[in-house]
Amino acid sequence: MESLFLVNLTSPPLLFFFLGAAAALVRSDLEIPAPVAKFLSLYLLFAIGFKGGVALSGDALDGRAWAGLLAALGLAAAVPLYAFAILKRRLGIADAAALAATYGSISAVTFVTATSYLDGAGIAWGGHLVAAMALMESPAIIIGILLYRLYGERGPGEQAGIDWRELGRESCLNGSVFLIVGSMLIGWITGQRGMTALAPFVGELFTGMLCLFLLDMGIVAARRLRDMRLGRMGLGEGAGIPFLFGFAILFPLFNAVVAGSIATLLGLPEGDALLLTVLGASASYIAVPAALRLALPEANPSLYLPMSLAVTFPFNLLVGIPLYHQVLRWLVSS
Amino acid sequence: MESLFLVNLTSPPLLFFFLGAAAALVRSDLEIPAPVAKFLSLYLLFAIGFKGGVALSGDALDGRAWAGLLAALGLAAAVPLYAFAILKRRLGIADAAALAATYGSISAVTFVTATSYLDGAGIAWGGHLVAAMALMESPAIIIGILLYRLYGERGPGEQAGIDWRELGRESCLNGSVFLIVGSMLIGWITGQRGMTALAPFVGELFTGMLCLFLLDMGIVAARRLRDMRLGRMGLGEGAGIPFLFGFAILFPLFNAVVAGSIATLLGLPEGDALLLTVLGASASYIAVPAALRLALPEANPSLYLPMSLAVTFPFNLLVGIPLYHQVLRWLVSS
Amino acid sequence: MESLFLVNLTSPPLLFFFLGAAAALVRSDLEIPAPVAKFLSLYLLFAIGFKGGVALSGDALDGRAWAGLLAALGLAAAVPLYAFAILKRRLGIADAAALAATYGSISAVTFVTATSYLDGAGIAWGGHLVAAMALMESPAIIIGILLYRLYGERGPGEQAGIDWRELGRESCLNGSVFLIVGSMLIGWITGQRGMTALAPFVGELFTGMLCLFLLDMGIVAARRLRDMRLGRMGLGEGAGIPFLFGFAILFPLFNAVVAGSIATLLGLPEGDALLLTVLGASASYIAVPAALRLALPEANPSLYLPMSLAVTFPFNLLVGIPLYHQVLRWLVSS
Amino acid sequence: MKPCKRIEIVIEQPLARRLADRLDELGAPGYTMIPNTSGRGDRGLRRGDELTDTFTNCVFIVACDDEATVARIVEGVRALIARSGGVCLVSDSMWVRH
Amino acid sequence: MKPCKRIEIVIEQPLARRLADRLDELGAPGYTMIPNTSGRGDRGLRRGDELTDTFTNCVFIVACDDEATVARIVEGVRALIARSGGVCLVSDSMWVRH
Amino acid sequence: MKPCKRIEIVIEQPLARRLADRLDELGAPGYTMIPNTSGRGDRGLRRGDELTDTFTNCVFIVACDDEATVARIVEGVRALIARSGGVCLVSDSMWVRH
Ligand SMILES: Nc1ncnc2c1ncn2[C@@H]1O[C@H](COP(=O)(O)O)[C@@H](O)[C@H]1O
Ligand SMILES: Nc1ncnc2c1ncn2[C@@H]1O[C@H](COP(=O)(O)O)[C@@H](O)[C@H]1O
Ligand SMILES: Nc1ncnc2c1ncn2[C@@H]1O[C@H](COP(=O)(O)O)[C@@H](O)[C@H]1O
Ligand code: NA
Ligand code: NA
Ligand code: NA
Repeated sequence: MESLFLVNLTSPPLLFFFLGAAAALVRSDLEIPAPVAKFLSLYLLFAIGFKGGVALSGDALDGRAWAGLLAALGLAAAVPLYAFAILKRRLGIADAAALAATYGSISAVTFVTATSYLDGAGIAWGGHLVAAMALMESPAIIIGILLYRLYGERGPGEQAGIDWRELGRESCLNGSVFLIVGSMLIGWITGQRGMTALAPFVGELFTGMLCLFLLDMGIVAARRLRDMRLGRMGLGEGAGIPFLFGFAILFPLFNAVVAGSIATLLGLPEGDALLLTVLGASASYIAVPAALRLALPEANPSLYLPMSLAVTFPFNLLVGIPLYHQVLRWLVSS
Repeated sequence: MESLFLVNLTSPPLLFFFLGAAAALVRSDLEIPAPVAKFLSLYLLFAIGFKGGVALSGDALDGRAWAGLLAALGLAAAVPLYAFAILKRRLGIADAAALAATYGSISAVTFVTATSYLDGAGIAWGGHLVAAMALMESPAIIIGILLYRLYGERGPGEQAGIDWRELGRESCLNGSVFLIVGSMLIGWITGQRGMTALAPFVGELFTGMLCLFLLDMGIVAARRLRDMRLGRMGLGEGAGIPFLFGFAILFPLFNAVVAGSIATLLGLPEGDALLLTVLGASASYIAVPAALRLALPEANPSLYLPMSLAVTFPFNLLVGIPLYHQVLRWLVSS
Repeated sequence: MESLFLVNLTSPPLLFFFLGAAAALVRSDLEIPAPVAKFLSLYLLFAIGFKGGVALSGDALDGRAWAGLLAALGLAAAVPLYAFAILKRRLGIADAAALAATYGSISAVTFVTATSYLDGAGIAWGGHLVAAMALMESPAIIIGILLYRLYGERGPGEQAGIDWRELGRESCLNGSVFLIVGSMLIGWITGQRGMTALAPFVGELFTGMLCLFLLDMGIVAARRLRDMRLGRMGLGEGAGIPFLFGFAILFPLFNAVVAGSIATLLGLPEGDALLLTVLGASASYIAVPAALRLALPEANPSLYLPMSLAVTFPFNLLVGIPLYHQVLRWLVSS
Repeated sequence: MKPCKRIEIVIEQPLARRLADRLDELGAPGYTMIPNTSGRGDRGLRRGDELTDTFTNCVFIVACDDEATVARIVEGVRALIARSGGVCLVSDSMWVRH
Repeated sequence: MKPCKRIEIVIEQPLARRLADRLDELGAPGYTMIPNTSGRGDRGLRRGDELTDTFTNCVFIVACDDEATVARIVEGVRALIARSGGVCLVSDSMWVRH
Repeated sequence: MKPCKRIEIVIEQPLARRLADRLDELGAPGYTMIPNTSGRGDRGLRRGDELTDTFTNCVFIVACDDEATVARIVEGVRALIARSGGVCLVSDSMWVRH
């Protein structure tokens, strides 16, 4: 078991994440300029979407694959519901709904890192998992906002009723969702012909770009942790930070158990099972926060963003991926 | 005939252009940060210039190649003259001169897309066409401004006389012109030795970078169309938008006929003929607008920039290139 | 001898440096957006650090290599001391200390260009030279600031005493130092396995990225020279610009003689000897200025930054590297 | 030159488009938007280092010479920043007409 | 602290160098330039998303404590923005001398 | 709306973190920071084109409605820019409370 963790922790992308975190912790002025960080994230979404689409174009989906897609959709709808049920006992309705959306959705970069972990270990995975990821981005946003409308009181600045068009746009047409889905479509349309033209770009550069991106994520995540510790996030006293930290670790673990069990029951292949588990366990820090600031400005981003970005994301990257892998192997072999 | 169009429309770069346009039309917040878009455009100019220079260093120019270069220069001088003659009947002198410069000059990205179309179809083209492109960028700017000085009234803020040094700098030393010419020179000097060092950078990445750049162009072009439709470009009522749209499609077609006929008369090889035709049909949205804001601030950029960027450019990309190709084939075979 | 210079001057990276300088001199608006220039520099530090670390992981350091590292450290400590002794006769204490730090430290990009010069010439060099470079970045900063504290008067805004923690952070944890050291560590940890994953990114793209970066450096360096000539740097009249220019050329030459002699005495292999000489001769324009603005805001950056960036850097690039190479060959053969 | 009010609004970047639309509705004669700023306020430190711009601010500047419109803008902006946080300053200025 | 005028100019990015040169000629004691802003005015929406910066603005801030120089700057800027569009605001301020 | 002072500080980018910490210490209720600006002043032209931001400026805006705090900020900033260069302007404004 140790070896899976060690191999994961000593892969270049993870080491660059540590390097970034270390830079922020010792207060080095190392920094990736914001437009470049955005470019790196666009690149990753473009590349993973395109590669997934090309893979999809190659093989017809069998029954198991369809079952996996359905399971992904089911997870994306169920997680925010039970997350909200738990959270509304401790937090305000807006914050509970926002966290439900955050944890119900997924993190594309965690997914990407898991695929690079699998590639490194020589384990195959199916291109339709990229479709699963894309499918899981938006439903939780919609459900979170509906929950808020159902349970919340209406503030002075808010209109009555739900503007479904706005809501649809903010959840499903969010830039990162749009780019993944679009690139996947283009990969699917152009297939092997497209891959020949783009292989050096989306293939050979991938690990290097992922390293630089995780360097940036390490910097930002560690800064947020420091800011939280120093009380700079404007969270006030009684915010229950220990509860939030606990939630940000234990809830993904719980979701991993749920997702992993489903994957095992469905008999998904090893790589696909791990990816579905990682999707279940991951929380969004790009698509969901971007949508929530528009659709739910009452929710405090200083809660949901640091939790998913600075706690759950590193946890999944460093411990989660190899842990889920180990447990899945154990489940299958037993 | 259909197949040429279909192959063109389903190439990854074109599909990413559509994706960008779709993002803007549904008002997704997908966006390429401005410094990154500038970098992508610098990369494309660098790569096409360098590759052209290396190609030039390999083979001595024969008579036909020289004739092609002369024809390119002739086109760049003639087009703004007849454009101005047509336009000054409908528009003010400043706007007519600006549009003459815009349509007399060329679009490097249209050219680049055409080369990638030819590469995809396995049709050879000569490196000296890059020189032709570089030659065609500036003359139209100078002619446009001279036409304005000749026909226009002098405004209150303007000096009498022409500052030739300024004019030369703004037209010929414009950043994008400078980079193409400079990279071409460097490619020519370093030849095959330079290509060995730079091949992965300027060669293998090219299609991927072009995809990302066209994604951005799709976004910007579609936004401009929307802004125009919603009257947000500050154009006022009587701007004659239908006339402008018609001009932005029909005038390139006319120029394509002129350029294509010359290419056929000169007996240029298939690839070179198509590129010369595309140069003739394309309109500038980088070099010329940048120069015009300095040299002719009276002209309204809300006219000339959307016309070349949001109408002529997509038209050439989507329909023009395969259409000109088809017609050239027909001309040659008949 | 001529051939070494010519080969150097006609390498693509150097030609792009010229192109950038030419663009600035003719006042073209060619420009690399600032975030992109920062990205290019991060990339170069990342790539050179990683490659150096991988190389280090391969071979155990022998006695000569250790001697080289010690010599590097000795140089980094000695140069600022004698630089300060010379400079404080002509300049204020703050400026003398700042220049001592600048010239005692090194320029990573000059080093990188020298490695690419060696690669082009097919001459081997050892990965531990990257470690030598990293070791030489910070000591001069600390020494420069201590010299200022020792000799300078305390201004009104300054605290008494030295904040060693701040000083350590600003000199050793400076972003660029941190990235080189960190990438080297990661390269060393992941070794050949890491290189397999990152080779296309840190290897094949390297020359292209270096070309674009030097294009930017050419622009900035030439702008600074112009600004100095036109008296726009706020240097006042009696700044002794001829003295500064002379220092910025002659002092590197002197340091090259010192470093080259040590390298020859230690019997370092050709490539390593040249790199050590280049390190000795180079002056910092990234790590040191960044640290000095925090630690020594009294020193005038309009003195030390243009000197290292716009005089010493181009001198080393264009003339220094092949000159030192020639002299080292001559020393060894005699 | 004629007297006018200079309204300056700091709001988070993701709401920039919404504020711009609001200003259009409220009849602002124009505005200028400075993106990518950072800051600190009641809701803590906003470093402007996030991919989503969730912790990034922007600054709007509006020159307006019509008192009624100024009042309308102030009220409209107040409602928006009550929900999302932000700052609005109003000062006297002179507008140079060209 | 001494009283001064704070002049704020919004102009399109491509003309920034020209305005800076003009300010130098007119004797401005200094200026600060904020690049890459967007906006809306009489000439429509300027999104700041163009490669050429043709639809991008920038903001100049000039502090000036000499009335005559202020008047000169205002006149010089007025001529420039009459040709190209833009906005110029002048307000009272205090300059903290160091 | 209540009256306040609008303090505007131009300082070089590398000192931004130091100024922000100083403002926190001095009790500023908040601030907004505009990065990546260029400019010209007594220390010459600062083009903002350097990798190290050594010749890049930034602009801080501080709204403060407490006179004593304003005085403290002005003194603290004066000391900082005396060492490093920069500009500080103070003007009257109205703060729209949400
Ligand atoms: N007193 C202030 N002066 C200047 N800017 C402020 C002030 N207070 C808040 N801001 C800006 O407004 C943003 C949101 O403020 P808040 O909603 O109070 O957190 C902050 O991030 C700052 O950029
Ligand atoms: N009333 C206004 N308040 C603030 N900025 C304005 C205003 N009017 C115009 N601007 C700015 O000045 C630019 C040019 O304005 P115009 O020439 O009127 O199109 C616009 O894009 C805005 O950035
Ligand atoms: N009169 C002024 N008006 C506006 N900004 C100024 C002025 N003087 C200086 N600055 C800004 O403050 C920076 C530093 O000024 P200085 O310390 O005088 O060189 C300059 O680069 C400008 O950005
Ligand atoms: Na999830
Ligand atoms: Na043309
Ligand atoms: Na040195």
